[in-house]
Amino acid sequence: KDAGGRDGGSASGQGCRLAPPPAAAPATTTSSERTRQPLPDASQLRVGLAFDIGGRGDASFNDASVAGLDRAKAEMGLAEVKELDAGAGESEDAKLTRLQQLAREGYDPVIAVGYAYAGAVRTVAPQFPDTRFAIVDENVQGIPNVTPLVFAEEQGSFLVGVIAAHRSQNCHVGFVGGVETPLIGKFEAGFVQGARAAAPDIEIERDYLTPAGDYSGFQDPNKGAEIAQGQLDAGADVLYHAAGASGKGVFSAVHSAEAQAIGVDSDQYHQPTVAQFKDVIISSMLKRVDLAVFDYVAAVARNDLSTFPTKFDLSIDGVGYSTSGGMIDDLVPTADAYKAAIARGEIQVSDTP
Amino acid sequence: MNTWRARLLPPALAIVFSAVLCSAVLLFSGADPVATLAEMIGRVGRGGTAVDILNTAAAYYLVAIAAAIGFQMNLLNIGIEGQYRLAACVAAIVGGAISLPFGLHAVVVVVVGAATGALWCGIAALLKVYRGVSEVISTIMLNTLSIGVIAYLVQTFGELRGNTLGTAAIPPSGQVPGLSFGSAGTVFGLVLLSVAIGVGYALLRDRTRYGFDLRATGLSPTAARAGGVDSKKMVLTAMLLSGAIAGLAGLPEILGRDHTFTINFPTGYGFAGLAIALLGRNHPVGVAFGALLWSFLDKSSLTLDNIGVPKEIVIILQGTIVLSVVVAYELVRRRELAAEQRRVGRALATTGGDRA
Amino acid sequence: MTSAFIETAAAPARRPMPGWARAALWVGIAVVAVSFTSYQTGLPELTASGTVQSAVRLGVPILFAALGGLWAERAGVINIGLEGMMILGTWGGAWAGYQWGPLAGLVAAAVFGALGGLLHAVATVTFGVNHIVSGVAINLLGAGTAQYLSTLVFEPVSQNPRESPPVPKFDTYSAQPFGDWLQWLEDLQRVGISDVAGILGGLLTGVSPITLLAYLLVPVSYLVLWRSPFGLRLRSCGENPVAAESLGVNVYLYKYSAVIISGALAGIGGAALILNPGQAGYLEGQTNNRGYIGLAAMIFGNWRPGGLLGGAALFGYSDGLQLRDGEITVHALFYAAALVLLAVVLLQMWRRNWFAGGVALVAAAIVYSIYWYTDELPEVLTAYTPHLVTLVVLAAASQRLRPPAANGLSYRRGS
Amino acid sequence: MNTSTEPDPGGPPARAGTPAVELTGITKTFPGVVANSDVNLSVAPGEVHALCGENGAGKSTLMKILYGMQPPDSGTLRVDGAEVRFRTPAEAIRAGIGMVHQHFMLADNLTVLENVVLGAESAHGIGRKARARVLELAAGAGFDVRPDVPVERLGVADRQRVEILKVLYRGARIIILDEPTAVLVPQEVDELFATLRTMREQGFTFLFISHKLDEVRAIADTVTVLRRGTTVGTVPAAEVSSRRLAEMMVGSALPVPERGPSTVTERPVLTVRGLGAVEQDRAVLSDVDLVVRAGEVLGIAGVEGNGQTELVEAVMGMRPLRGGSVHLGERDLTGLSTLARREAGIGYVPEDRHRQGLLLDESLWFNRILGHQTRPPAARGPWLDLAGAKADTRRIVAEFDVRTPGIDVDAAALSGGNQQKLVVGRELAGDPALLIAAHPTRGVDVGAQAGIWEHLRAARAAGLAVLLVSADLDELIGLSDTIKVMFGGRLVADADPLTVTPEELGAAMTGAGESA
Ligand SMILES: Nc1ncnc2c1ncn2[C@@H]1O[C@H](COP(=O)(O)OP(=O)(O)OP(=O)(O)O)[C@@H](O)[C@H]1O
Ligand SMILES: Nc1ncnc2c1ncn2[C@@H]1O[C@H](COP(=O)(O)OP(=O)(O)OP(=O)(O)O)[C@@H](O)[C@H]1O
Ligand SMILES: [Mg+2]
Ligand SMILES: [Mg+2]
Repeated sequence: KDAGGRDGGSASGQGCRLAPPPAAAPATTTSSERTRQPLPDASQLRVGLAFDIGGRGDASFNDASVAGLDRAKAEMGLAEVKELDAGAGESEDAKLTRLQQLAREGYDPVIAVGYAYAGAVRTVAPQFPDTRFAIVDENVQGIPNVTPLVFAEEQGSFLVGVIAAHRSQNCHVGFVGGVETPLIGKFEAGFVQGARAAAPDIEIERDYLTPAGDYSGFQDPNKGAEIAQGQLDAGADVLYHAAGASGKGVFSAVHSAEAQAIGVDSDQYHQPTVAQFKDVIISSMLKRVDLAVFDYVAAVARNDLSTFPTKFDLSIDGVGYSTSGGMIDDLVPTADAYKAAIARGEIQVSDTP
Repeated sequence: MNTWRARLLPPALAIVFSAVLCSAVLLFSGADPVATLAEMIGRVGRGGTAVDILNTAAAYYLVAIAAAIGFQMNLLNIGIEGQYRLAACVAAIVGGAISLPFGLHAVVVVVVGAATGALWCGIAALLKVYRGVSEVISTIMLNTLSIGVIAYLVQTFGELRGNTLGTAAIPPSGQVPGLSFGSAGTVFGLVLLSVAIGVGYALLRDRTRYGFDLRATGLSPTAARAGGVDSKKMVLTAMLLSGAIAGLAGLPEILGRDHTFTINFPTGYGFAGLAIALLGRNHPVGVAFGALLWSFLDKSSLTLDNIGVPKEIVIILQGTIVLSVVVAYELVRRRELAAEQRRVGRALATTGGDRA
Repeated sequence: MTSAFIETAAAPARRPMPGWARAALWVGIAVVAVSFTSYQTGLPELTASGTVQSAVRLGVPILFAALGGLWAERAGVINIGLEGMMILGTWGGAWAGYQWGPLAGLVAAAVFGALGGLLHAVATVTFGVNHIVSGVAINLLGAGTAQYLSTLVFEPVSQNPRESPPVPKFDTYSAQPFGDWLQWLEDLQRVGISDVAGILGGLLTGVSPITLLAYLLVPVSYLVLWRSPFGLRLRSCGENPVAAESLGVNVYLYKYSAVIISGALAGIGGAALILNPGQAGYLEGQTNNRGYIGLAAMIFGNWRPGGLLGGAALFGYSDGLQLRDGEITVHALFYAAALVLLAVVLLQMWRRNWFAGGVALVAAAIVYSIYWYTDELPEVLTAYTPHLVTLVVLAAASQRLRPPAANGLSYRRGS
Repeated sequence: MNTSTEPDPGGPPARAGTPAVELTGITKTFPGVVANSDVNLSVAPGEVHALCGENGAGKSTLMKILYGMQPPDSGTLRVDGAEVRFRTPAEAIRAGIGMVHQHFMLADNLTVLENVVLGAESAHGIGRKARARVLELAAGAGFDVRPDVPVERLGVADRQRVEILKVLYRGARIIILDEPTAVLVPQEVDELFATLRTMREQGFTFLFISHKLDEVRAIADTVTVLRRGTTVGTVPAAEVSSRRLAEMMVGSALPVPERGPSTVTERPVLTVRGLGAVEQDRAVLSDVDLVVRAGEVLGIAGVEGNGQTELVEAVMGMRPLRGGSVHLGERDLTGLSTLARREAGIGYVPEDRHRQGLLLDESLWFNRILGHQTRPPAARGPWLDLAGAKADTRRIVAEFDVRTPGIDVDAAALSGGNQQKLVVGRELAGDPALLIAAHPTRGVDVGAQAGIWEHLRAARAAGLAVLLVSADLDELIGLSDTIKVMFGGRLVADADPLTVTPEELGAAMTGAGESA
C-alpha cells in the first residue's frame, strides 16, 4: 500500500535566488477607510442576481456574489434577493430572458455575474433605463445604468506568484488554467510576473486543460490532476490554479505529492469541498467579488454611484491573498511590500501573458 | 402504414407517458406537477419567451432536418453538433472580413456556412465510403476536434472584446433584419430560411427522385442497389446535404442578433436535433412540431427556478419522450402490421385466395 | 467423403500469425519507436513512469466503457448509451461512496450503470427499438437524472447542485520494492532500459483497486466470453440469434444479461472517475464524452478484449502526453509515428507488397517533414490528439474490422 | 461402422408398433394464411419418412411445430407414444428431436466446434472433452472435421455436415432434414444418402423434406404428401411412381411450362463477351460468352454457387468486372451503372424478392417506382410522378392478378406469390428489351407460377429477350429456347430443351461431361 503517495516533485532543492522585495512604504487608502462612512439602509432594495454557469455553490465568483449580498442583508437590511441559475452551453437569449425577467419583476439593481452576460447587459440595460445593472468581470462602458465590477486579477496573481517563488524549494512553480480564455490569461500573466519579480531565474510550468470555447476544462478534475501531476513530475513544487472545479484535481495531485498549492478567487483553505486538501493550500488569490457586490449595493442604496471604483484592484483590496492556515505568515511583509509597490504604481502588472 | 392513427398516436402516447412519469418524479421530490406545467405554459405569454421559442425552434428545425436526412438512409450524423458550430464560426469570420452590398453579403455568409458544414461532414462521409469507418465514431471524434479547430480559428482570426474572444463583427450590410415585436423581442429573419429548408426537404423527400433514392436506400440497401441506386453516391451526397443544412443552424442567431461568433456560442443543438428528428419521424411537419415542443420545453424551463423546481426535470422529460416515442412507434407498428396482414388475408379469402 | 472438408477448410498457404502475436509485435514496435524518440528528442516524458501512470489513470475509465461496449455488442446490441450509463455510475458511486465508503460506491456505480443497461435492454431487446436511438435517449436520461438527483440529494450537503460532497477514495498500492528498483532504473536515463523501466513502473506503481479491477477484467472478459459456455451463448446471440434460439439458447435472456453487464461496466467506469485517488466526487459533466471514446476504443480494438485494451491505452497515452507540455511532446510523437511507418514500409517490402510499402513510405516522409519543419504544435490542437489519433488509426485499419454479424439488428422470437 | 459412434442409449428403445413421432390434427395459421390445417402424420421408428408438397404447402411449418419453434394452434404431438408439448426448441431437443433447417442456422463467425456445442454445453463443456466427442461423432458418421475452423470458410456441403453434427451431438434420435439436398450437387447427395443409410441402421429416425421426387424414392421408406396445408396421403416409397407423387402434390397433373411456338429472331439483344469476375482472389466468373436474341429465352442451369448469381449481377452492373464486355443491342454497357442499364432497357427480377426486389415497409405504388425512378410513368425529370406511378400500379395489379386490397398496403402484407407477381409486373413495365429473371417463381404457389409463366411467354412473343436463371429444371426446360449449363463460373455446356431430360441436365450441372 502506498503511504502518502510518491514524491513526484516534492521539494528537494534549496530554493531560488531571490530578488530583494521593494521597499515598504506607507499604505494607501483601503476600502476599510471608505466603508468607514456610515452604511446606508438598503431595506427598500430588491436585488436580482443572474448567475453564470457554475451557479450557487461554485465556491467561486457566483458564491462570492452571494456572500456579498448576504453581508448586505445582515449589515444594511437588504430586503430581498432573487437568484436565477444558468445552464451549460445555453444561448444568448436565455441570458437576455433572465435579465429581462429580473428587471421586469421590479428587481433593482440587477447584478449579472460573469462576462458571459456582457452582450445581454448591453442589450437589456437600455430597455430598462430605470433599472440599475451591474456586471461582474466585464468592463461595460457607455451605458449610464450599467456599472462594471471589474478586478485586477493580474495584481492579485502577482502577489501569489511572489509567494510561490519564495516557497518553492526547486525554484520551479506551475500554473494550471482551466480554459484558455482571456480572463484566465490575466491570472497566468500576473502569476508569472510575480514569480519572476521575486526570483528572476525561476522556472514556470504553464498549462491549460482546454482551449477557449471548450468549457469542459473548468469541470474536469481528473484532467486537472493529470496536468498538475505532469507539472510536479517536471519538478514544480508550488502550483497555482485558476481552473474552477478542475482545481480540486490540482489540489489532490499536489496533496499526494506533498507539494504546495495556491487557490483562487475565494479563500480555498476554508472551502468545504476541498477541505481534505487544506493542509497544502498555503494561500489563495482573493478576488473580492463579495466586496464589490457589497459596495455596489451600498452605493445603490446611497443612490450615489459617482464615487464607485472603476476597478477593484490591490489599492482598494479588491484583490489580494489569503493567509489562512498560517503557512505563509513569514512572507506577509514581503508580499505586502510588493503590494504597496503595485498600489503606488512602481510595479506595473500587465494583464496579458 | 399511412393512417393518421399510426402517425399521431405514438407521439401523443409518448408525450402523455413522459408527462405522467415526470409528474411522478416531481411528486416524489415534493413539487406540484400541475403548478409546474401551468407555470411553464404561462411562461410562454410573458416577455420575449414566445419569440425565443420560435427563434430557437428555427435552429432546432434545421439541425433536426439535417439529422432526418441522415436517418432516412440509416446514417447517424452525430456530428451535427460540430458541424453547426464550426460552420457558424467560419461563416462569422468570413462575414466579418468581407464587405459586399446588403443582401448579397448575407447570402455569401449563408453559403459559406452551408459549405463549411458540408465539408466537415464530408470528412466523415469520405471515411465511411472509402475507408469503411463507421460514421457514428468518426462524427463523434470530429465533434471534439471541431472544438479545437474553432478555438484555433477564433484565436487566429478573432478579436478580444472585454473578456470575450469573438470574431470580427459582421457589418450591417451582412446582417439580416428581423421582425420586431417591440418588447416581446425580434423574430430572426432567417427563421424564414428554416421554413424554406423545410419546404425544400418536404419536396425533396416526397416528390423527387433523389428523395426516393434516399428513402429506398434507408429501407433496404440491397433492394435499392438492385433498383439502380448508387449507394456510395447516396451516402456521400446525403452526408454532404446533412452537413450543409446543419451548417445553417447557427446562422439565424449570428446574422440576426449577435453579428459575431464568440467562444460562448451555444452548444447542444446537435443532440437536440437527433432527438427532434426521431420525435417527428423525419417528417417535415412532424419535425416542426418536435422542434417547437423541444424549444418550448427549453425556454419555459427557465421559469422553473421561480417556483423552486429543479429545471433538470425537463431533460428527464425530453429523454423519456424520445425513448417512449420510439417504443410507441414500434408497438403501434406491430399492431398495424398484424392488422394489415389480417385485412389482406380477409380480402384474399373473399376474392378466392388460393389457400385454405 | 472426407475430401470436401479438407479442401474448403484448408488454411491458406501462408499461415497468418495469430492475432495476439501480431498485436504483441506492434506493441513492441511502438514501444521501441517511442523509446528511441524519447532518446533522440531528449524528452524523457515520452516514456516516463509519470506519463504512463497518467495514461493508466486516463485510460481506465475508457477501458471500462470499452469493456461495456464489448459485452453488449458481442450479444448484438449496440450500446451508444455508455455515456449515460457512466454518468449514472458517477452519481451512484458518489452517493454511496459518500455514505458508506469507496467499496459501496463501486457497487452502487455498477448498480446504477446496470439500471441504465436494463433500460437499454428493455428498449432494444423487448421493444426492438433502434439501438442508437435508444442509446441517445439514455444519454439524455442519464444526464438529466443525475443532475436532478444531484440537486435533490447533494445540494443540501455540498451547497452546490452540481457537485457531491467529497467522497472517500480507495488507497493505492505499489509493487514495492520492485517499484523503487524500477524508479532507480528509470532515473539512470539509459536508452532502452530506462524507458522500459519507466513504462513498467508506471503500470505497477500507484495502482488502485479499480485499476487492478480494470487490468483483471480484460482477461476475465476474454475467458468468460470466449472460453465459457455462457460466453459462447452470449456471442452466438450477436452472431446469429435465430440459430442460437433454434438450439435452445434463450436469446432474450442472454441479450438482457449482456446489456446489463455492459451498463454495470460503464457504471464502474464512472466510479473510476470519482473513487480513484486524486479525483473529485461527482461533478456535473465530468464524464466529458468518455463513454463515446470507450465505444471508439472498442471498435478500434476489433470487438476484442486485447484490442480494446490497446485502444484505451493509446487513448490514455496520447491524452496523458498532451497534458504534459503537449506542444512539444505531441510534436515528438510525429517522430515516433514516422518510425512506426518505417517499420510498416519494411514489413510491406518484405511481403513484396510494393504499393502499400510505397504509400507507407510517402506517409512516413510527410510525417517526418512535419516533424522537421515545425518546432511545436499549437496547444489548441494538441489538446485533441487522442481523438485525432483515433480517427487516423480507424481510417487506416477499419477495413480489417469484423463486428459481430448480427450487431445492431433487432431480433424477435419466432420470426 | 465404428461401434464407438453408437448414439447415447438415452432414449427408450423404440417398440415396434409405437410410432416415433405422431402428429394429429395439427392446425397452424399465420395472419391471412392457413399454413397447416388438420395435418396427421405418423413416423415409424428407424425409418426415413419423406414429406413432399409444393412450395408453401406447409412442410417447414409442420416441422417447426414439431421442433418447438412455433406453437400449433391446435392438435397433439406424440413422441415415442407420449404426448408432448414443446414451447421451445430446447424442449424438443430434450425429447430427442433434432432439426437441420432449410436455411442453415450457423453462426459464420464461430468455429465448427462452437457451432456444434452451442446450447448443449452441459453435456461435455466447450473444451477438450467436447472436441473429442465431436471428432468421435464425426468419425462415426464418416466425416472428417476440423473443429477450429470458422464456419464462414466452409462450403455448403460441409456446413450441412456441421448441422448434422449439431443434431447428433445433442443425442437426437429423430432427425428432421428440411430440404437437405437443395444445395448439394449429386455426388454430395449420394454421400449424404450413404450417411443417412448408415445412421438408419444404427436406429435413427429421419423426417426428410424434398421437392426432388426421385430422391425421395431413392432414400425414403415412406412418403407423406402435403397439399395446401393438409395431408393428402401416406404411401410406401417403394410402391409409388414419381408421376403419382406429383399428382398427389398438386391435385392434378403437374403443370408443365409450355414453351409454345418458337419466336426466336436473329436480332441479338444481349451480347456478353469474355466476362470475368473475382471475389477475394477466387474467380467466380471466367470467360463467359453468350448472346440472347429478341424473342428468345436463354436458360442458365447450374447448381447453386456456380456463378449464376454473379453472372446476373455482372450483367446488371452490380459487380466489378475483371474483364469482358456487355452489349445491349449495339450499345456498350460495360462501364455503365445499374441505373443506366435499367434505363437502356433491362428489366431485372432478382433472385431474392425480399432482400432485392421490394421495399417491404412501403406501399405497392412506392415499390412500383423502384428501378424506374428516372423514367415515365414514375418520374418526370428529377420529379416523381406519383399519379402516374399509382395508375401504373393499378394496371399491374389488374393485369398480373396481384391479390391485394389496394395499392396503398405495404408490400410486406402480400403473400410471396403476389409479391413476386408485382415484381414481375414492374420489371416488364416500360417494354424492356431484355428481362433478366433469376428464379422468377421460387417460393411461389402453382397459381402464381402459371401466371408468371404466362406473362413471360406473352412478352417473349412480343420480342422480349429473356435471360432465365432457375434451379427448377422443369421450368428451365419448359420455358427456354436455349439452355446453357454453368459450372465453376464457366458456361460448360449447351443443351437443347426440346430433347434434354432433367437427369441429363443434372449430370451436366455437376460438371460430369458434355451433354446432348
Ligand atoms: N412466419 C410466418 N408468418 C406468416 N406466414 C408464414 C410464416 N411462415 C410460413 N408462412 C406461410 O405459411 C405457408 C406455409 O409455409 P411453409 O414454409 O410451411 O411452406 P413449405 O411447404 O415449407 O414451402 P417450401 O417448399 O417453399 O419450403 C406459406 O404460405 C407461408 O406464406
Ligand atoms: N413473416 C412472414 N410474413 C409474411 N409472409 C411470410 C413470412 N415468412 C414467410 N413468408 C412467406 O412464406 C413463404 C415461405 O416461407 P418460408 O420462410 O418458410 O420460406 P421457405 O419455405 O424457406 O421458402 P424457399 O423454399 O423459397 O426458401 C415465402 O414466400 C414468404 O413470402
Ligand atoms: Mg502546455
Ligand atoms: Mg420450406
